[in-house]
Amino acid sequence: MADKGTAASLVTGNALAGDNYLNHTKGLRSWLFTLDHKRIGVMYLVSILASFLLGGIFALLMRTSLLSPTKHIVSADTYNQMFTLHGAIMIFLFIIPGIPAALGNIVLPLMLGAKDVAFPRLNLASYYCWVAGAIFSLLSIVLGAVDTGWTFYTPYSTTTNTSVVAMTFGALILGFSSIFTGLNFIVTIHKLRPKGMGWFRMPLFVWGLYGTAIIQVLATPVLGITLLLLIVERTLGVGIFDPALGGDPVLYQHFFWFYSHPAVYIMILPAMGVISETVSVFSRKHIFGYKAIAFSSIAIAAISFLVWGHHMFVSGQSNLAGMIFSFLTFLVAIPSAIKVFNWVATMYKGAIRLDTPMLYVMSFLFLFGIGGLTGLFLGSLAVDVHLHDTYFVVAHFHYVMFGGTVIAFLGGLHYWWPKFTGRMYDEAWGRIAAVLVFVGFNATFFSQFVMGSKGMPRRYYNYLPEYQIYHQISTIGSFVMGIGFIIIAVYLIRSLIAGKPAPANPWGGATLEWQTTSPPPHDNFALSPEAGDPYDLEAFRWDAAVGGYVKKSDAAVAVG
Amino acid sequence: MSDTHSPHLAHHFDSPVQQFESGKLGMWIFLATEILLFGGLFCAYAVYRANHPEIFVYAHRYLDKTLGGINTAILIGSSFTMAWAVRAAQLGRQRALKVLLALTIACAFGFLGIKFVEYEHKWKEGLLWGKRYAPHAEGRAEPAADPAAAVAATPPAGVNAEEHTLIPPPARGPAGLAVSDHADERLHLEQEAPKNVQVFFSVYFAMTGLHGIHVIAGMALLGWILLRASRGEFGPDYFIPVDLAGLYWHLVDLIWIFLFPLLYLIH
Amino acid sequence: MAETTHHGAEAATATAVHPFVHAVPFKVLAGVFAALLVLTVVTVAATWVDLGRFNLWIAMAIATVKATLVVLYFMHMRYDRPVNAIVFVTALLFLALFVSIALIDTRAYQPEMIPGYAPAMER
Amino acid sequence: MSLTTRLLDLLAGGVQSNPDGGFWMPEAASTGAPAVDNLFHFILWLSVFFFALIVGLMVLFVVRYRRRAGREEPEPSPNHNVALEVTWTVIPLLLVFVIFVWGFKVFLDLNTPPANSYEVLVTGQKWKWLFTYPNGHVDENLHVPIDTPIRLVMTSEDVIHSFYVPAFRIKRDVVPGRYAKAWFRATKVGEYQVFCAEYCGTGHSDMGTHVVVHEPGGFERWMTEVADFLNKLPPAEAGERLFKARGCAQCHTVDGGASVGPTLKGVFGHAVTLADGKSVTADEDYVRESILEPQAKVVAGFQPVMPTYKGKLKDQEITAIAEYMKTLK
Repeated sequence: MADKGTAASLVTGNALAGDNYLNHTKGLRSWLFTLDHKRIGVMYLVSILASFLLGGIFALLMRTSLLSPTKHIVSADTYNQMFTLHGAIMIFLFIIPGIPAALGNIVLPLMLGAKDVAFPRLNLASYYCWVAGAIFSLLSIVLGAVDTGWTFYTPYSTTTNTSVVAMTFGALILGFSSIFTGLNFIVTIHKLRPKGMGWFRMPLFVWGLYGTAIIQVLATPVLGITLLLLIVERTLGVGIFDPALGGDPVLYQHFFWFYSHPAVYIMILPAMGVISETVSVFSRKHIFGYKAIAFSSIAIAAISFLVWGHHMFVSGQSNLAGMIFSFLTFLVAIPSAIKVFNWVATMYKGAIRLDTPMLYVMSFLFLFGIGGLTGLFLGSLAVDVHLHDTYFVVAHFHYVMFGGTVIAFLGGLHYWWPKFTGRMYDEAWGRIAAVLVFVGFNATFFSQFVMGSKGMPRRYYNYLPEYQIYHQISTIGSFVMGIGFIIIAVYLIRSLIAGKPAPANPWGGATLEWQTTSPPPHDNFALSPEAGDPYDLEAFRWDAAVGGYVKKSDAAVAVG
Repeated sequence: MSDTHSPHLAHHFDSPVQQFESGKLGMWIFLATEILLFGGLFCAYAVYRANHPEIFVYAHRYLDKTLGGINTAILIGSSFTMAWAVRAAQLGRQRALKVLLALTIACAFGFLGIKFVEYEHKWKEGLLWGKRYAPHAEGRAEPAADPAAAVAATPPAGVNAEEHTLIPPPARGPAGLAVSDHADERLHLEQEAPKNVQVFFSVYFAMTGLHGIHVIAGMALLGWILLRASRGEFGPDYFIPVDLAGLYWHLVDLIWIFLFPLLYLIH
Repeated sequence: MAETTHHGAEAATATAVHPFVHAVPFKVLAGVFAALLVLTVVTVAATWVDLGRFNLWIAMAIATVKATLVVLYFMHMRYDRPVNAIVFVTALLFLALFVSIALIDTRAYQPEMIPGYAPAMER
Repeated sequence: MSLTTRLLDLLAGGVQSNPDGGFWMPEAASTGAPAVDNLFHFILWLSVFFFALIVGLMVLFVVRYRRRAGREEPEPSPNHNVALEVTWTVIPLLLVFVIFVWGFKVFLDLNTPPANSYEVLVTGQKWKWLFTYPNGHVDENLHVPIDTPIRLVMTSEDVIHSFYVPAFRIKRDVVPGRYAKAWFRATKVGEYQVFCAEYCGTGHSDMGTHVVVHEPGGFERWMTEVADFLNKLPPAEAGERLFKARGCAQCHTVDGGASVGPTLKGVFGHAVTLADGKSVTADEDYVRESILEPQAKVVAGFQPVMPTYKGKLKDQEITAIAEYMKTLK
């Protein structure tokens, strides 16, 4: 397994010219049937970004339609289908696989110094489950787009004449995809850690993925059975949730949220992991409170299973259940708060460089701060009664899911972009786009807090004129955000063609993925690396000749 | 690179032990997902039984305890032969392995056969799930109720017979008194069918149906293992597939161990 | 590797052919099989005696004993690495939480159920 | 007024003196609303404090510790600090506990109606609310007297709806198959918006109506007037009112436009083609039959989806609707 790289790659760590996972084998088949986690991750990345584009188009169409209280560009039924598809695509196709299956797949084995995940075939199966699930979900658009909202609440979902079965069957298969990824990651983390990496030497991104995987494995099957029951209810008339047959529609909500609340943490935990990595690297500081962050990931994963009822405070559940769920909801806020404090403390006395990933970190702290704090309103029983199912909730979860997860995803994408493409993106455009997305995002969703607390219910096609000004601000913001994303797409694609070749370690990260070439070879590492403290950034120094960071102890070798 | 390079060792593992343990851990995690998958049905069962015990007490008598008991014994037997098969594989006893795997699959066929008899019986009597629940008067296993009256009492679709109330009568299912007084609940049940008996059959078919699908999947899996065993692929060096298939098969048995008393042995 | 130690101590107690092979003795398997059959008869027999509200719990207790036997011996958990047992028990724990919290809630509003009430949903 | 309430008022931006709701909240018009608003503003200011703290520190650190010429490397500082970490765990824990207890207390008050409440039945159906008063009168708006506890017992005819009055800060899902309950005591005369807050299909956003809060005595006057409108108004006018109030207008237009059901313009007295190809004259008998047994003679080109009004409309009411139909030419 000799390094076939050229002399230049030996110095800078760039392997574009030599052998790397991108050119190791050639042809479409070598991609479609690949067992290489990096290639599967890249395929996931392309697929989920396509889904994000589709979901985003639906969002912009909706926002445009909402410019006026009663004059619309689409019919009421089309609007209802669009918000359903926006939700279902963004959640099931984009954000749940977003960080774990795309970025996680690329990075996790590299971070562990492993050659691959534990079950490469299962990994590929997971990807094709995603593809099959996506096909079924999108098929539902052709067959009569679903208009139930992404929550598929019964009895509406069992009585509407749209193609609920295609969409839920798609979501069911996507569930398998998610389970396979989670299962794979747990085993990989347990069994494939390298020499020197005890549990508390794992990068925090790995801890985040571990917590995520636990949720994926334990919660997703319940979604599976819920959707199966929904499907047989529609096709065969099994009336588990049908009040006309003695069933209970609120039981559906319990089932659904037993998955879908933890699913929120499937989305945010890996995002928190990305932030833990980047905030440390770009502050050039050891992460503050490593163990607190690691344990809080696991605490969040565990408690997240026990808070599902806070989606049902006004559904008629008992006061006792309301009390328990409200209490546990507040409890789950604490580990998130701890993480935020730790990230800010990490920046203290650092040497902060404001590259694009760091702008996303700042953006994340700002937006996730608002998202998390507004969760306090919704966790509080009395206030939630007023705010439930209003735009306040819409704004809250967009601040957490978009302001948190998507922003961290973008941060992670930029952070690891040089690693898995071997090229740098345009830094100036990167910063401009990050600022545009941040500004547009706040305009879009902060106005929704105000109209929500003023009583504007969500999923409304027509609305009262008094809310129009907030809707207009929101729509303008969404277009600003859209422009930001177009810029990102353009400069990232451009970097693939004309980007500057990236060094092995452009940011000075101490985790193992930076110790192999960019892009990494097929087997990841020429020699199995030995793990040290993943945040010992002082062990690396800038080397102008390399254009990146090198290990201080290796410096002599690299120069020589 | 590992010095003991077995042909079964995948390139990304360092040693057979690491590979074996990864496989086992992966399988256990998969079993955990299976538990949660069935968990939803157990939850539905618990909720409806807690709400309407009378339905379960009344309706379970349409299940055949004897057939259920025989099926339980068959599945336990198959679990035993499976565990024995794993032992045979570990010890490299090829003939025993093949015979035991074949026996396990035979047991699975037996289980499904009996299940089919039970299903067919219910199909004939109209004791089906939710919307398809339409019990016939003739050929009933137990003379516990007068189903003819129950059918007659079902209001014609779309017509609301009752006047001066916003709350119409049950749209479907046999009319009768919902039992609220637990003290003389059993007495009541001897005579009258409670409301919404179809809930029990919905739960019954959902649980046994999903379990049946798992049995079929298990048979396919074991068939494949038997095929590989007949090619002599397994031995003390390499028996992971037999072991993992066994774990799956035991879980299927495990779930049935709970389904049997929950569905057949209510009293 | 972090957790890949050979469990020599365990292997020594059984028919060890390979470092990680543990074949369960036939006597143990047969004994468990017999116990399971007996318990099946017991659980059926238990329905002949009416113990009121304990009926369900007795049936569940017997089923749990049977399940434990299957897991410990047929599924080798007794001889296995503890992490597998942790995975299994965690799944059961979360299932228990799921069912019990859902039950707390449903029991509370049970008296309000109006069976079959939803005329417009008649299909 | 105790010191704490004064303090809370201050924090709340003087919500009680500002019943318009201020920047965040809608108008407050029930006894429950100020309690919710106080808690809302408490959480709001708490959040503002912590947000300012986090973002302020972040900006401060970025400005002070950004990498620049002459400051390439970080200064040494500890990787963890147990005292600090315990502090920022315990303080938020205590604060959220306060929010939890407070929220639960107000929630119980919002959910526990006084014993002597006036009870109104609420029925949700796609896409309309109907309010049935103890004397049997059914109205499309919720009329209530001021300063009287009103208890709503709600049911749904089809899917889940949610009864939401922003000005009262109450919301309750109306689930088919069970009774949902809510209560309020209005404190201000006026008309307040009612929304459906649980997505229920095409007309979800149009499923609004109003709560009309009457001044003392006004509710009784209104009730005597409307309760007898069948006898007081001319039959055609009474029929129009029923047509709008009882859900007919959700599916039948009176201007010739298409909808879920056939338009009723110019129908009365004319021949109608049925789904089975036959023809029938739309006279009083046909109208009556179509209301009581809608599936008996379905007009060609329409789905048999109309629910029966048997037991819901009295003879006199059906006659009035027929009279109204005669006027639609």
